[in-house]
Amino acid sequence: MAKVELKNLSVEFGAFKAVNNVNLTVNDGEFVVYLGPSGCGKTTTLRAVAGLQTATSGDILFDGQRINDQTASERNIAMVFQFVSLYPHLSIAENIVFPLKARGFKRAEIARKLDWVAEIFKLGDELKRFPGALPPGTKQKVALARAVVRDPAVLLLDEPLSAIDEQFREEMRWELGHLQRELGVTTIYVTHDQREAMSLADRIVLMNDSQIVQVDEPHNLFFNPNSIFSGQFIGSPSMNLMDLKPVSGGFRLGDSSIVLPEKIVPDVVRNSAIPVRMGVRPRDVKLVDEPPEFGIEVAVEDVFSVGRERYFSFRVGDEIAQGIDVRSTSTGQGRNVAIRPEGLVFFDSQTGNRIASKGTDV
Amino acid sequence: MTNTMLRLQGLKKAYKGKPALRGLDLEVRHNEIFALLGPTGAGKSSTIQAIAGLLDIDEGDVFLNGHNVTELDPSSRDLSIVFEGFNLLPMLNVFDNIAFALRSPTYRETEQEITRRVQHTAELLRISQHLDRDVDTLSGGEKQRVAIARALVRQPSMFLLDEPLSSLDLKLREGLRSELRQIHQEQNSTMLYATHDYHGAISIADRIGIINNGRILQSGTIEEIFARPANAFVGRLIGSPAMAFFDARIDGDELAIKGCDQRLPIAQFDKVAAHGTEIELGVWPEDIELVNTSDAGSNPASVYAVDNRGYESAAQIQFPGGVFRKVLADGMTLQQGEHCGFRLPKGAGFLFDKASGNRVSHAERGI
Amino acid sequence: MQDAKLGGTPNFYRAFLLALFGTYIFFNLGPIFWIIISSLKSRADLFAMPPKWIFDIDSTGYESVFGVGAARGTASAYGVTDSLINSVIVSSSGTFLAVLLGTLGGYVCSRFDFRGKGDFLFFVLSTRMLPPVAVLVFYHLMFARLGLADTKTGLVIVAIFANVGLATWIMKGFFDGVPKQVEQIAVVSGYSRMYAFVYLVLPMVRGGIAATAGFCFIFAWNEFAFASILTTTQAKTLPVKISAASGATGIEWTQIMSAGVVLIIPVLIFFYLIRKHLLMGMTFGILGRS
Amino acid sequence: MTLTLNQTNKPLVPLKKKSSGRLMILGFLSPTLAILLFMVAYPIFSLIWNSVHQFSALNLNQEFKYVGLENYTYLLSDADLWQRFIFTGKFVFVCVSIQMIIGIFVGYRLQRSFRGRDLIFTLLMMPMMLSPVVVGFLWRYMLNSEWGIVNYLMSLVGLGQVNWLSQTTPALFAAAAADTWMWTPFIILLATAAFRGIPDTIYEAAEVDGASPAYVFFRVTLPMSAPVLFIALILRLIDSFKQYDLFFALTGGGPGSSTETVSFAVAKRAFNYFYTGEASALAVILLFIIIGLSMILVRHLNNMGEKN
Repeated sequence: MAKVELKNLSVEFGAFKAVNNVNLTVNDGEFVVYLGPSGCGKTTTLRAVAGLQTATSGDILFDGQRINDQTASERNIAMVFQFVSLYPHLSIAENIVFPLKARGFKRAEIARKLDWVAEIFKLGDELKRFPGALPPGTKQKVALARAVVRDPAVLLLDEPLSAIDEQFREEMRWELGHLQRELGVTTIYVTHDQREAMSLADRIVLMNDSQIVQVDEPHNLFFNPNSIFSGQFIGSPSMNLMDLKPVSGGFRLGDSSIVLPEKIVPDVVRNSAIPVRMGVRPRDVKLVDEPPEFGIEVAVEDVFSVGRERYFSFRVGDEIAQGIDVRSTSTGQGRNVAIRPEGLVFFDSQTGNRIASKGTDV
Repeated sequence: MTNTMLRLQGLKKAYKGKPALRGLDLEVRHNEIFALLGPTGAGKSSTIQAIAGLLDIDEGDVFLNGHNVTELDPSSRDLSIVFEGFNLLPMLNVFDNIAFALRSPTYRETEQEITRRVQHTAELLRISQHLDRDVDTLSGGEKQRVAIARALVRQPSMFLLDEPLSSLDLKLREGLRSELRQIHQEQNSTMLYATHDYHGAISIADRIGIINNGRILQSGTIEEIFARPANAFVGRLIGSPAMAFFDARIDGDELAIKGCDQRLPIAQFDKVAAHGTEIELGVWPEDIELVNTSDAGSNPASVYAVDNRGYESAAQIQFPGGVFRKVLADGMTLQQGEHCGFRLPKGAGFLFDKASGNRVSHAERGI
Repeated sequence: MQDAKLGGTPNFYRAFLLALFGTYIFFNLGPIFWIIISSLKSRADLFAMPPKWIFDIDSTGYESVFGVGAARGTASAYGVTDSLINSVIVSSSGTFLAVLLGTLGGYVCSRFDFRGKGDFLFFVLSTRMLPPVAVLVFYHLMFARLGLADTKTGLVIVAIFANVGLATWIMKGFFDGVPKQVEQIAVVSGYSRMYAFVYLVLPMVRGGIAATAGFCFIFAWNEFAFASILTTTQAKTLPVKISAASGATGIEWTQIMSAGVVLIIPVLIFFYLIRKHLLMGMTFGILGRS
Repeated sequence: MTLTLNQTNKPLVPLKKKSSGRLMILGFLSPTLAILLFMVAYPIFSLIWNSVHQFSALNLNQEFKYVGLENYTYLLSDADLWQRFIFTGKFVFVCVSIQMIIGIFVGYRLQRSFRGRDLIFTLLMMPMMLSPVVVGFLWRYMLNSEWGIVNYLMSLVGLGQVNWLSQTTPALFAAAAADTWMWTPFIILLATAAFRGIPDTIYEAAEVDGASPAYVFFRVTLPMSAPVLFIALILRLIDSFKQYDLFFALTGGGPGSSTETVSFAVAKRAFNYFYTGEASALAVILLFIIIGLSMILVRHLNNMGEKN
């Protein structure tokens, strides 16, 4: 197992900076997820750590030792690719032991490791079959087995679940989470799916435009986003965002006629001159019967259900906001909507960065 | 004018001996968004192609607004279609792609009318600034918006969407889905939305049809499906996490469950049609109660894996009879490997025949 | 493509492999260079031993080939122009018709699944495999009886038959590259299937049609067996004219070299134009486009 | 029947009966079918019919005697004909094996990118584009034992002088050299396609697995390209078996008749001696060998089609 450190890592393709001065430490045995939209540099960073992509500048250290000049095969890393990379002409068992044979392990050692991995992954008679006949989910499980069989220092996964059906994806997510905790191998996982990141990661590295936006545990990333991008990218459905314009006795929401009382906003925001944008998650927006202490009166435009949860949406100026409440059964004018003050976060609308939130200070 | 816009009756189709549709029946009502939910290869695309007339079906009939259109050429079925990958004709720019159908012999309009409607639809989908761009310079999200605009501009009697969003990033998908819902309200059109993504289906559809190897297992609102899952497969597909299953057998007037000490009275399941055949008990995870090992009537189990999703966390519970997953109540935290207990509710639960998967108990269950 | 750095292989082993690779390149490119050089040599230089690298250009070969200059009207005027014209006419009209038929056949085989499609494709492919000499035994009789012997029309029909199989398979390969949704979108939007074929699909395979035409022209242009047996004087094509140069009186090497170069120049030009679709052309479009 | 589908009763939609495309299929295929029937089916049946008769193209209207399988029995008992089959077999074996080995080696070398690779690749493909007649004469000129450049180069590197075109075995290797020069590029092309067909992630996975280049070549690259290389082998077998043009220009079948291939034997009987019945029989035999090989090819193509 190894501790992975990236120091001012940059990867450039001609003028385009795919990875721009990234600094990160992945501790031994930790499960870190690189999360971000397509083209944010997360896969390139992973390939640089794997040795499949040479870093333009900066250092990659395994347990303190610089490995930039080692080839991928010398780095004792294992990788699972997005589109299944099993050898179609070899059986499942031969696929799994391929890395051991390639490195000249002895026959007995290979047999022992194969049984160990087959037991962990509950691979029974599939071992004799060929990849072509197996569903995508099982194929990725085999790719994972091939990666784990030589207990690498670092396990790298490049969006391994994105090409699999939704149903198997959840199955594999559970399997992966359980396996990683049991083996304790240092793992770096790349995905654009924030649900996967939230459910698998010890720590999430949120990336955008080739740079790191925020690094934190899933819980903190959800409740304490450090920017508008982070707030909107994490959480489904995404966070409602409204401009706050200071008016006499409070703050006006966007260009609507709704005014929030002054005390809902923390002092550091109130007396700062910068324009403020307020974020509140739909889970913190509820329907109430009589006007609440912190709440607004709006016209509910649409009501629909997502699984067991009931959503309602209303308009604030020209932006549409959403709330989640079991009672959202019908649309209509003059409905009272309560906002949970602890759930509010405030951003500087120019830089997009976070200002102190009501509960904790940044 | 019946209130059903589309009715499929006994559709059968086999490709070189491999059956894709095995007697599929389906009904979609006017002004409804109907989601066709099923795994890859269940027959979603074949169904959509059969409705559009792009597929010569072996047996069965297609009714559009009460008229039998089975023998009708696709060009006169007044439908529009959005595919998963390829949608836009590379030799036309964005404007001409959207206006494509309005220049066809069947749906021809005057050029002024075409310009007016294309600009209006482009505004609706916020792509007005791309109208004269070449198609291959657009991003994935923009391409799908243009494809949807092309489908909308003609105001067809029905939209067919074959996994239109599954190649896009998660964020883009959610954005476009809510926009599709809004457009549907404003246009009072009928939409058939095929997908393998459970979250996608429930967040857009009024009613859902579960399809598996060429047959519709069940169709209804999400509440109806939760209340009366017609088949074990439906339970495995619906819900996040999906339904928990326990092997069981009828023992006198009680139900013995493998790996659990707890036994449930048969009476709670109303009439039970199956006797002697292998059955399994299906329970929605929300109805299973996690308790301490010491509590009365609790079945011993341990935590196989934990999944915290920020706003809530879920655990995979392992017990002698198998495994199930459950969202943890607020504030409750569990560690991997920790011991715990669970209780099966008296009221909820359904019995399914293990072989066919069909439900054999008739107890209703409101949410 | 393995671009990443590979584990090192021992140096002398790598040098030996490089030497083998170099030798093959010399073996492959040398002869073409040699025929072009030889076509510019005088008769004496042609037979010099050791072979001459530097020599003064001598155009007697090309003059006699085209019957101009010093060789005008004399016995050695070998006059290749009329067979050159025959070759151009036969190859281009044969190619045009073969590509036309191949495009229609290729489209239908790419888009539809009909009974007997497999047999049709095998039948069409087998035309490419037939040994010319075997079928010529009957063509010889058939062409004589139908009055096609020694006629350009006869050779054009042979060119179509010899190349329609290749054209059909290559065009099927190109049409398979066009997504089926193109026609589906057109038909659902109210257009007819023929409209979709002519106005949408065909423009998307323009490159494919050009490449197919290139290949068919090269094979028709190089064709020798059929032409040599089915023609006597009127419709003789260039390859047959060149082969006649090795008659009883020995071989007129200067004429053969020059005529040979005249024959390969158009082929090299066409080949350069279609080099991107080389794989499609040589493998009937089975192995896709690369 | 008119149809208003949408409640907003839009203008009526004109109804067209679904055409199942049968019209298009027949219309597009009939010209090709016509050509093939006239130039393939009809000739083959006529050949078979002629092969059971004794006659000569010189005086058609005279005897056209039915002789049953006499032509075939006569041919099969002709010792010289067996020599022709053996020679053709030897030629095919020598050519195809050399070409496969060189082709795969050069194809693999060309897989690694270096400056000018694409230009070299294109130039290497030229030989197979040339007319066999020109190639035949060119190699005849180069292999001439007095002033040929090949003997000159061999003397430079110390190898002896070989009398290429006037002895049987050297003539076989002379023809094989010319055929190899012309058709090795075809194997290089298919090998490159096969290697390029393997996705990069497979190579990256093998590298991450710590496999050396040689291990990857023999355990991954070769096995995965086997289907395409098999197609290349079959295509070369068919083409070299029916070789005629090259031999006509290079050796003219000489010295004596030692380098006459089966095609030569057919041509000689049909167009020199005009034993047309007998020639038809030999043509039929040759046709069935080639069609047999083609069937193996097509069956293999179909199951390769299923795989990807």
